[in-house]
Amino acid sequence: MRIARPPRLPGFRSGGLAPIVVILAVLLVLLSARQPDFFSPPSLMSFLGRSAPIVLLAAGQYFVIVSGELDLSVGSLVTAQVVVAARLIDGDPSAGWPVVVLLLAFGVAVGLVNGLVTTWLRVPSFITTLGMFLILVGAVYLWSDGAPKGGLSEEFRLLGRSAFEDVPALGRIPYALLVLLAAAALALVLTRSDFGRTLVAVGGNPRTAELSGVRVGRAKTMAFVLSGLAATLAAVLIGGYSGVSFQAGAGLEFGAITAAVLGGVALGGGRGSVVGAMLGALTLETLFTLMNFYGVSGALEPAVQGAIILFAVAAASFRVPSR
Amino acid sequence: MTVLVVSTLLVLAGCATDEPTTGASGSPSAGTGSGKGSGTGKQSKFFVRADYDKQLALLDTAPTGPAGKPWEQALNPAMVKTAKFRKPGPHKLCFSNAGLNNPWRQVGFKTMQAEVDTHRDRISGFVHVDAEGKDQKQIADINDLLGKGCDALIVSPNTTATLTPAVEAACRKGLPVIVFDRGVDTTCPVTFINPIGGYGFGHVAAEFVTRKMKPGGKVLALRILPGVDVLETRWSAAKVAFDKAGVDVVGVEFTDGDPARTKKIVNDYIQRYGTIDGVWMDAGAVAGAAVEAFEDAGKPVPPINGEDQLDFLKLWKDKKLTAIAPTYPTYQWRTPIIAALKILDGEQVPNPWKLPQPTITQDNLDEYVDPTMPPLHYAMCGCTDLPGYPKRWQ
Amino acid sequence: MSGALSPPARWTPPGVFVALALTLAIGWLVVTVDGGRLFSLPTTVSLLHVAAGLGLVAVGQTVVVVGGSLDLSVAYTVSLSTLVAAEAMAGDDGALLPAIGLTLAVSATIGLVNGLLVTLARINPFIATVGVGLLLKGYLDNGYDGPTGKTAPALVQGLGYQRVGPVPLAFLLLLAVAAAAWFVLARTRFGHHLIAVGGDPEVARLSGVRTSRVLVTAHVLCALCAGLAGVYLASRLGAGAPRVGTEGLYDLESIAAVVLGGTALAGGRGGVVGTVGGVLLLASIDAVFNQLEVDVFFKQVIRGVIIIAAVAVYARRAMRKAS
Amino acid sequence: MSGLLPSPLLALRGIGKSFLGVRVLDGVDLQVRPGEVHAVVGENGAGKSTLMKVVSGVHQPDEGTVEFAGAQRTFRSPREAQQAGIGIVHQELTLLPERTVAENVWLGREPLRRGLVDRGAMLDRAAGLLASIGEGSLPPDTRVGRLGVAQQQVVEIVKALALDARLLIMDEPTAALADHEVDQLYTLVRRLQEHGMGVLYVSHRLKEVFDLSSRITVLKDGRAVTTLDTADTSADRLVRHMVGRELSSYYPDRAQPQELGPVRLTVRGAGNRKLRGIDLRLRAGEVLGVGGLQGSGRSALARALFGAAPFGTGQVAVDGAPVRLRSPRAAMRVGIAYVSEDRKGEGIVAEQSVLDNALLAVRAVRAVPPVRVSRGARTARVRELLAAVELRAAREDQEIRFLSGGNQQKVVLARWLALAPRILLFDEPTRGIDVGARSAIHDLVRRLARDGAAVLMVSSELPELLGMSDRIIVMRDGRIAGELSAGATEEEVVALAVGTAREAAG
Repeated sequence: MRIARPPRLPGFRSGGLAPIVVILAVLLVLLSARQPDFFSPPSLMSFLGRSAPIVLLAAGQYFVIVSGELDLSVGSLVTAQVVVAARLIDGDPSAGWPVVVLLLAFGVAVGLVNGLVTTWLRVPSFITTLGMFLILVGAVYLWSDGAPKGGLSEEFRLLGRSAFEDVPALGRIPYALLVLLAAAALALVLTRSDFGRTLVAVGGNPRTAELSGVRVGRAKTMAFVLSGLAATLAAVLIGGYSGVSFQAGAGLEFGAITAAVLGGVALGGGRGSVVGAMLGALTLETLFTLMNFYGVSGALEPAVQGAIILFAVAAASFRVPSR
Repeated sequence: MTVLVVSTLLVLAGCATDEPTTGASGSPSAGTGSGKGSGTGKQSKFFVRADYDKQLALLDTAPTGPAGKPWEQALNPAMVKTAKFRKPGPHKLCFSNAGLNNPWRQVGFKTMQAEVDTHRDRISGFVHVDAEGKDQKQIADINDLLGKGCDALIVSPNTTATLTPAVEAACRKGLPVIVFDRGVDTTCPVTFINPIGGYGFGHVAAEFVTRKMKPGGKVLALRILPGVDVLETRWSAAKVAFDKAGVDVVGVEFTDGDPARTKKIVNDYIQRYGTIDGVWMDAGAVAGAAVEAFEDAGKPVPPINGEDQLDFLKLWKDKKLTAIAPTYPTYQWRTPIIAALKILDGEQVPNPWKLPQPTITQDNLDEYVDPTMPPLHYAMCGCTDLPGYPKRWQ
Repeated sequence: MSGALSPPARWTPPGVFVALALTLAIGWLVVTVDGGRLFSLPTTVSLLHVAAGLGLVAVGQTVVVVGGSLDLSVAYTVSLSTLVAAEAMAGDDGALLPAIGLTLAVSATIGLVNGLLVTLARINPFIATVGVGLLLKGYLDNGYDGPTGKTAPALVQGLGYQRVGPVPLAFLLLLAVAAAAWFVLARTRFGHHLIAVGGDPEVARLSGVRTSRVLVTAHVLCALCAGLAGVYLASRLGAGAPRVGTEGLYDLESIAAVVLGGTALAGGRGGVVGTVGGVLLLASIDAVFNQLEVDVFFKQVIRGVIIIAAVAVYARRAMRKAS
Repeated sequence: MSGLLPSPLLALRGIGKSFLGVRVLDGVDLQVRPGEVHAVVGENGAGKSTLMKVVSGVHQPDEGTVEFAGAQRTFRSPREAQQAGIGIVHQELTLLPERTVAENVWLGREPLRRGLVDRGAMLDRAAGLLASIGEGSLPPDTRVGRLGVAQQQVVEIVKALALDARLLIMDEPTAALADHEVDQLYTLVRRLQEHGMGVLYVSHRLKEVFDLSSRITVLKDGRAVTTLDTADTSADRLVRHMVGRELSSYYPDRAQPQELGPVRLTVRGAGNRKLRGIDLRLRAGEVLGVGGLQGSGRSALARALFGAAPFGTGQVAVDGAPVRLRSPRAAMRVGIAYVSEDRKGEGIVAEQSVLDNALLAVRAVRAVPPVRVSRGARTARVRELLAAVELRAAREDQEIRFLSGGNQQKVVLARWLALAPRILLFDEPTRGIDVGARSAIHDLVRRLARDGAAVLMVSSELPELLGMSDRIIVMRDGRIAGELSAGATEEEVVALAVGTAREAAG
């Protein structure tokens, strides 16, 4: 699809954090109004912990989007990873780490295929990753004829489910949160690195990048690989948090993309920040909790979500004529 | 994307059903009291009081038929003549399936195939077409099957109302049509096979939670998806029960069958209300996740219901939960084959063929827990005596 | 048709028809060896019915995609349309036409909203239409427990089951709509302007094209097609079904059909002729796999591969044309 | 005498326009009479393009009035301006490659018959218009994507003519045209003039301005400084009005023979799809000019040497060592840098900061993950370079698209200098750059040569080519048609370019 990226008012420059911070702040205020103890360390910690996967995915999605592409396959990848893990581990405590390594490899592989098909065969990433989505979902169902087999060991699930207990002041720190912080730090370093900056250039103007010696295809492929890695981490956390299920990754690609766009990352590439993407994800999770606390009828939740997304994105894309 | 997901869930939810929602058994009525204050919201327009009463009555009815073989038993059978369908074997049976992409239907279909294998001498061919949970595809499928020279047609409709015309068309072809799981709004099939149904399921669970929970406690109702007839009836029955008992239902949330989402919801409700005293579910898919949510929050697991999936049963046994598992037995997938052969022999068959719908309770829990079977296997498959057990189901 | 003057038609779609021919030929062979009959009357009828439903949506989708936009809300529009139609008819032939009118009016409104969000609010089409989809989902989830209403018997007998030889009325409707769409793209100012907007909105604007108006119209047309598909499905199902659209995956499948037909996702190139081919291709795959009773998950994998492969071929061709 | 003149076709009075508080136009008055070619000149950023966009309805003025054909008008869209009879030939091409010539020409106003697009009429009338400007050979049903830049420019002009406009705006119409094509444009413009059409002619090429226009309005910092009758003014006066500087000492001194170093680059019998039998030697310290018509292969040569469109045959050696220039990276590795003629499309990343743009190449050659955080030292170096090229930018984190063409070019230059290249390839280094920045760029190029770099500079502007080069090769049909020494004349270059001269054998 076409993505126009005209100049915006300074504060609302796409990639600027102003809009998303405002929205998040508003939601948090509403939240505290209804549920003051939401901000008590333990509850806040567990909230952040359980939000880790989608935040990770948003970060991964940032790299793909800023390079001018789109990754619709992450959700199915998460599902596949969880199901595969369950079958390979099948309750065997010792299998944990080897399997994690295997999953990482698988994540990299999927990212690699997405990237190479998109860059070498010149297939629009929307199609590439849509196809990958169908393939992964179909394959994982096929492989496990319709119902996940085996199960995840408690050891494997620790990462997503448990926490450092009795931490002074904070009470408990979920391992998931630590994983997230580590990944976020890494992502931040990446975006400031040569690779990160050139990736933005690739999204902004591939021709210029290429003629300046950037390996455009390689950079984009790397972005997909990062997205695949993020998906793998997310899968490990989600599998840990809530066990094996075909629904594990359901709709996450959509969540991640929305989060990134909410966070000011411009579809089409060249603009946006990884922090914005992650804040966007946090905003979506906050919204979800908010609706639970306010007892919004489950059936209406999609509508509320849709309305907020439309409003937020419209507000953020307010623009002035360019000369 | 979300859309794909929802559709998958549909079939996942399609794991059970009940009487036709309209037509044959009387048109929808407004149902019972609006349930003010009980937080259960307005009654579904799919609630049919007559069916509800019938199903509750059936719960206590003694089945007729061979003991220990519930899939051949029937509740208050009314036999119908089938002489006109008598035919020399071997026969070609055709099956239009609503879908396969959820554990319940997977287990069920494997059971059906095993049943077919036990009759290899009499069944020359068994054609199976999967509608992938798409109404319009199943309509096309049925029409398609009519060109394949089937001796009998078995249909597991994806949706009651919308599949009716196609089934009627099939009946007009003159071959015996057997409908199971969901029904259709027509009496033309030779027989309609299914267990007691959703009202029974929902009622048993709600009644149990209400009874075991501390008086005046708070109940959280977890549902898979809105708008699926199956699950609507389960909920509407539970609603009646809760309203009657004046239970305080603090929330009715949809989990999309996603364990993570489930845990988040339960988590937020525990935080919001300090404690939840009972959990009602319209399907077992995410029962395990719900239980975990309480553990992770360091709260005792309140009375809860699941389904006969082994992961839940194991959890129940290990954690010594106060729990119950109403079932919507997968052994009903055996019956259509048996019925088809009876019909083609001209034997009488019950119509409707109401199968018993056992409930797993603390007392008989141990009979069903089998550590060797996969977590999402359904214990009530009645498949232990079939060829290839347990391999085929693992 | 493809001999005509207009680029949407002149620009060679038939690649997909070659694929279609091959699929049918190989399919026929395999099925025959397997002891079945691919072209038996019922099978053919079923195939054409499947094609009709998807086709109506896909033709509409083509119009927006050619314009450089896309519509991911069609699936919900379809569901809503079946309900509006069936409820308005309430089994009464007298209410037939008014009901259809109402249905089209409702779907047109949805298209209008999509269009305005994309043009006035400048929201990226992906986000905008997904957002609108969520709004509709909320309405459907909240308002409908299941199938409601009753389609007018006349419509059921007519559009739903009537056929001319092996060809269902519905498929003829599809051909008519497709022809109309082709004509609009090739022979009307709107068509020319739409292709221009898809090719390069700025160029179109500088050339005096009212880009917003054009894009909004395109979205309305797309929604109208979805509404028509809804009417057809209502006639097929005899009632309104709140999930038929999402069950049918009409959003993704329609886009798949469009790109299989060789329309560029970026816009400005392609046409409905190819799309119809794409639809028939998807339907034929369905039919063949049905006959062979192949596992649907396997089919999904195959589909994923085919979609990617097809687009890769088009990409290669486009590159050759460029150099 | 003004009393004798016909009433103005277009009259702008006190036009003002601001963007984000930046004053771009300030009280501009301007009049165009029927049948008059009125030139508008000024440095980049002087407001020329904005003024044209106001007239053609793309922008609306904040203040002031537009009077057209005797009536006061406010054009809310290009469409309205077109309907009023104002056509515009845009600086950058506004054509759809996927569509045919005819479809492009009539876009937005397709001829109708019974409410439907009349394809027959479209083709015929397009063919007619093409013929009327001597381009009858161009079939109106070809996809524009298949045409060369020059032909596309022609289509662009026909597109404007198709309006039967009474006022035609030409914004840098010759930017992509070779000299003989420019002549064709002249005849075209004069024909329009005879038909009483008014022409607003914006150009950097003063020669054209003097050849064509009857009056010249000079814009400076958004103001109309003066309007002169072309007859009684001179290039020097004009330039003084524009930049307040004499035209003299326009080009830096050439290299003295003793300044020339060893041979840096040798090409033998090289060729590819666009080039054949290329032989050349490029010495350290010299500026080798490359002339020729559009499409003669002059740009292709630069791109081949940079590995962007590599040679298929022949040998290339750098400092005597054979090299294979398969990709830009390969070229960069042996110290070759390339400044593209298409700055917007291939030179800058519009939405990244000045600093990011300047760092792009340095990062690229080392930017292959595993991650390396950008070195402070490296950044410092690039900052020095930005200063060295006399970049005028508010802040280094400012998005480059807000800079003038000249400053953008300086950033691109700094990007390459950061790699300390020994061979620099410039393709139209000063295209679309105002006079002031232009000489700065020229000085830079020469300075680089002095510091021992070997420079190859493609230019379609004869004065620049002759003024800058120590040696000139002229391309024709993908070959080197001949070589000329520093003292060559414009005539010699043109003769080689169009092939009237005998092949200069050496």
